[in-house]
Amino acid sequence: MWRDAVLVAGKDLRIELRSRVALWQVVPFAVLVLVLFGFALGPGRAALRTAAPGLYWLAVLFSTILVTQRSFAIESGEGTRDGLRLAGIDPAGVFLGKAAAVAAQLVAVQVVLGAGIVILFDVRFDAVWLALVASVLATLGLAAAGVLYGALSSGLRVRETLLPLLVLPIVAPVLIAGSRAWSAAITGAVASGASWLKILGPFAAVYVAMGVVLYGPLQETA
Amino acid sequence: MWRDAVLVAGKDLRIELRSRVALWQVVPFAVLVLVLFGFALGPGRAALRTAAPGLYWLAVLFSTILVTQRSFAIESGEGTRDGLRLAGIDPAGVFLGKAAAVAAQLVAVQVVLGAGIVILFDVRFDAVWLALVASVLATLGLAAAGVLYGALSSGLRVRETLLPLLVLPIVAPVLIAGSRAWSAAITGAVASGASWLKILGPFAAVYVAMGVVLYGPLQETA
Amino acid sequence: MASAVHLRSAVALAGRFPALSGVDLSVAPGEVVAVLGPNGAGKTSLLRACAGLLPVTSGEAVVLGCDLRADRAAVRRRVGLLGHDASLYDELTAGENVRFAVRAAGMPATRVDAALDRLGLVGRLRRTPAGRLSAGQRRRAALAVLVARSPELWLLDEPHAGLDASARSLLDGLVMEAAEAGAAVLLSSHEPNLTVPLADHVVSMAGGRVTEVARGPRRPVLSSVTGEGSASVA
Amino acid sequence: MASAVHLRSAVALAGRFPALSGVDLSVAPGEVVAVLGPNGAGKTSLLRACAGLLPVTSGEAVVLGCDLRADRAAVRRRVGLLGHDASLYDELTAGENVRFAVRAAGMPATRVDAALDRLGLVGRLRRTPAGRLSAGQRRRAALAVLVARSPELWLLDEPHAGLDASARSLLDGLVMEAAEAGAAVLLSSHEPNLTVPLADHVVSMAGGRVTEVARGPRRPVLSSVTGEGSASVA
Amino acid sequence: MTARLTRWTGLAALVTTALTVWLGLWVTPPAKVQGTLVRLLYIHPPVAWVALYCAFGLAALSSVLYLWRRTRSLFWDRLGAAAVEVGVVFTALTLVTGSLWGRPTWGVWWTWTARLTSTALLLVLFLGYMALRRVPASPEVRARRCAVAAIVAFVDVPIVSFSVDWWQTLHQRGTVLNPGLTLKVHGSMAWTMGLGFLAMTLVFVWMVLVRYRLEVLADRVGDEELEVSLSERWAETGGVPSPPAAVQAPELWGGRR
Ligand code: HEM
Ligand SMILES: Nc1ncnc2c1ncn2[C@@H]1O[C@H](COP(=O)(O)OP(=O)(O)OP(=O)(O)O)[C@@H](O)[C@H]1O
Ligand SMILES: Nc1ncnc2c1ncn2[C@@H]1O[C@H](COP(=O)(O)OP(=O)(O)OP(=O)(O)O)[C@@H](O)[C@H]1O
Ligand SMILES: [Mg+2]
Ligand SMILES: [Mg+2]
Repeated sequence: MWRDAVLVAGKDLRIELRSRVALWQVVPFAVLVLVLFGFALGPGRAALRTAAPGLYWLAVLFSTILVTQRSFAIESGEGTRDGLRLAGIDPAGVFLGKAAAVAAQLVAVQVVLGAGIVILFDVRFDAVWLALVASVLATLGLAAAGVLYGALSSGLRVRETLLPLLVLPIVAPVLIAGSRAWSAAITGAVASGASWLKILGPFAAVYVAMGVVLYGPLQETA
Repeated sequence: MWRDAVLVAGKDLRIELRSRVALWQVVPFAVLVLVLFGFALGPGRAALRTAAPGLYWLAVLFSTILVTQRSFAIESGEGTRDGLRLAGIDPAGVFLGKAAAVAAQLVAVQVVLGAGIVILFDVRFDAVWLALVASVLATLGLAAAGVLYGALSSGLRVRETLLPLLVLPIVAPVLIAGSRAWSAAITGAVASGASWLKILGPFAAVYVAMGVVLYGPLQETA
Repeated sequence: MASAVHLRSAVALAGRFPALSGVDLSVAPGEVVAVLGPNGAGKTSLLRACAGLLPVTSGEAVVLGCDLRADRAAVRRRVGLLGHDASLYDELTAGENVRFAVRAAGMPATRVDAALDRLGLVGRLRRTPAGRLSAGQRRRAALAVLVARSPELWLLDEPHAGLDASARSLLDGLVMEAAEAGAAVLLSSHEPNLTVPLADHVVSMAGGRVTEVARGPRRPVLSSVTGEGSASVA
Repeated sequence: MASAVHLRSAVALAGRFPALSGVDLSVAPGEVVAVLGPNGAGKTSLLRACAGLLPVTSGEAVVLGCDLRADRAAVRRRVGLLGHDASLYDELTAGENVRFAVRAAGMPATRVDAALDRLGLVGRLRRTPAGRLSAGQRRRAALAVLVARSPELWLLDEPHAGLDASARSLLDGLVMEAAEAGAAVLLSSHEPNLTVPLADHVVSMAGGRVTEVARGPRRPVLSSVTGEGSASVA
Repeated sequence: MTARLTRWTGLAALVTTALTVWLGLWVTPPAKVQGTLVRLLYIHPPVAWVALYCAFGLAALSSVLYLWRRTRSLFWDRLGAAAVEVGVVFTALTLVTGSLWGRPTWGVWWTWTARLTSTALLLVLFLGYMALRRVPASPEVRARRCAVAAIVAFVDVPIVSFSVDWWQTLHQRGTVLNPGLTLKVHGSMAWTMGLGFLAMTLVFVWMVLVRYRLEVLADRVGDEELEVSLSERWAETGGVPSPPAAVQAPELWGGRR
């Protein structure tokens, strides 16, 4: 399983390195979303600053969708999907590999986005470690949930539209817990912030576990 | 040109009727985005109510991306794209037809979204006609800009990620003018609201005109 | 009469690769030309260039009287291309696909049914979305589009591939008819025994250039040869 | 020895359509079976069902000792399928595609280069992303994947289509070798004159069923026939 | 058999619902604080309860049973689909009754509190399930896809339940299902509420039965179509002797109906 996961993640990341989609398209997109939020909410610095964590995580959510879509666009042809199924790779390995590749790209996105809110919204962290831990847990959860649903809609011609519909509500808890944890990290309310990690942690654990178990039957169908 | 436009719009809408993507996927997605915004911004009724127009238009923007992606997913295969170019259809006709189909779907999305913000954000309009005029103009502009950029990214394997990146910044003026016009429609500040229509109108006109002129060269490249 | 296709030292780029590296070729209206050559020779690129889909960057390239380097769009509506992958909308049925193409070309919709019948797309096959057809059925549908549009230049990329014996002899008939009606036909193939009997000229390509032009069997002699060819396939 | 493929009244659905409507077929290890039949007969569906990609909903279906109706996943890693469209990652080069498949199967990467050389994918072709290869080059790359994995059951869907003469004789050699090494080969085709000489049995399909089984020329006699076949193609 | 069961459940649902309405509207007293509005108490919590636990619980359970190889059968798929559809209706009703209740008590139709939002998300999640179900595919493929979607979506249910505890909010906290399982509502109100739960559960069971039967009928139509297309397919062979007997009664439409 682990060997397969490494193999799949390697392939996905190599394709990413070659096409540079995450770097040149998803990262700018995420920043753009942040800026648009700024526009939509109008001026008012203070309001923006309090909204910043929520907006950050919304931008991360939308980026997750793009990264996941891209991850499955790689196998969009019927041929490639068949190929992956015939390759003799453990489905759990495919899941873990794809999720790892997505997570790696999300980390890159978040580094830029984090810098973005610090610069654009004038945000300053009181407890950086809290924000970091929250991000790591959230990234795992987002990647796992995204890939799980990506597989669900991968074979379909309607995947562009179906995937956001399926993924967004599922990752809403990440949005909430993530933004609250970041708010806490900004204000320094470490105790209350840490309690949100108790949602992010189990969320990630549940979806990774579900992916490992359910990816097999899913690949079957695609 | 018009005959071709009708033909292309008919084809796109027929495929939509057959797959019901807009109805079953984009409309719920739009509502979902609205709910997520509410969630991300936390309680605080008054703040939400003032933010409502901005959130509405953000949701419309994201839906535009989905509808446009879907519109070009129809011609995603290399064969179909060649086919459309070889069909002898006036490029301007292709543009107008695709834009009309996108606009029709956006109208459906907006009807539901409008009901959504009235119920969820407790919004009440003082000058409904203003909101309606703003919507019509904005829809035209969004559809035109979306289709124009959709064509740009249609041939590429990275269209899932490239399209949002290209379209979102371009339609930012719609976001701003639309939200300000709706804010005015809510508070009843008709005069200031009408001035925003002076942005939406030319925006739509410019992009429709650009589409008619530029679609030919664009199709060339794809 | 002017030639339907006239290329002189034509260079065409696929991406940044010179898929055609100086092609000389002339096809007169009413002529059938078979293009042979190993994988990667540039056959597909040649046909796509003639269809105005691949930019010709140097040399002369005139197709149906239009200069490809000046205005590719004008050529496109007048040629018909059967590519490696059929250009069909997967969600629409074969009938709807053909109807769309016919109406796009501004032709009367009456041609649709005849074309579908001709290609044997009847009954269930006419009602099934093209995405669910078998490989050969898809190629038949793509051919039906060509038949219905009856272009002035037919560009057929390995047209026999995927077709069964009956469809092959049907195809041969279509090519002959088109040529007799004055259309030019350019077809690529890896099966000389199927295509050479159809051809007025046989062109060999390699490395993006035409290496050899031979005279094919003349068409009057053909009908018997075609019969024999399709019989050996059945 | 147990048969590699054993189907009894097997019904398989593609979507909701009974693409296979009761197939009886047995292929022993070391045997080459050619499947012929008109467009829509169910050849592709038969191969995909044997690969465990299409659900068999009734009848018996045992492939390589695994019951397809119970566990399709177990079969998949042991068969190799060359489908109508090559299963390649467009962004990766032919070499990287083959390497991925080989490592996924848990085999040593040393097989990669040999397979690519064998299929004539050398020089520039090895460094070009698969999405930019010509149709025939893509099929060669897909074949290289099979060669490198050397599965126990080869499922070749119209393998000759798109290949040039040299690749065709290469393919014939590969099929013979695989059979001699004990693998079973099931190949569909519209070109009896190319495939029948390879086959131990020739199966005709129509309407999703096997309508006729004939004995093909025995392999010992073959080598000369193959030579002749490829000569006539060149 | 199922027809009779359906009829009787329908009847029982009708009677209990009528009884709840009667008790709720005329017999029980208006409450001190909320006045007459309290009568929504007999509808809203039961509806919410049915949506969350009965409907989506059943959907998740049957999805697990479908995916588990030993119990795999299209029965579970149909049951799950029926449960989801009814659950979506009940979730929508929860939102509607909640909003109706919220307008007078909180002064607004909607607040962005955790329970309300997560309930809304739940609705969208299962709308996504229904969108997925509409995507054309063979029954097995669709069943598998939808089963996974239902299980994944079910994760939101505990979030809805615990949302009031995790995010202290406006919404009522465990009135009935509080951790100590002590009733905080008294007398006739408690009885009426209990009856409301029973009534809604019966309505739920009845609707699921009806939906299930519709699914079966649709599948039967599908099977008949399949048999037709199978014989059409045989006809394609043109004059080949009729198919072997074993094929004429394939197990798919014999065994799993
Ligand atoms: C749109 C608005 C509302 C929504 C979406 C909503 C949703 C829900 C849900 C999902 C439950 C079931 C919780 C569970 O069983 O775990 C519930 C229970 C309940 N709701 Fe609401 N509700 C809304 C408005 C209201 C209002 C305005 C009130 C009263 C002021 C109210 C009072 C209750 C009560 C008393 C319960 C039972 C509590 C329990 O058993 O835990 N709800 N609601
Ligand atoms: N998803 C589907 N839905 C409905 N019908 C389908 C589907 N897939 C295949 N079919 C039908 O099944 C039949 C068999 O298809 P198959 O691809 O197996 O044929 P084939 O023998 O490979 O034909 P060809 O020689 O054209 O490749 C065809 O009539 C096709 O229309
Ligand atoms: N986008 C591209 N980028 C780089 N090289 C390309 C591109 N498209 C085609 N080529 C190269 O151009 C050459 C000619 O391709 P073409 O498809 O015309 O060959 P062909 O004669 O049709 O071959 P086949 O018989 O395999 O179909 C091939 O070597 C191919 O690798
Ligand atoms: Mg080619
Ligand atoms: Mg086939």
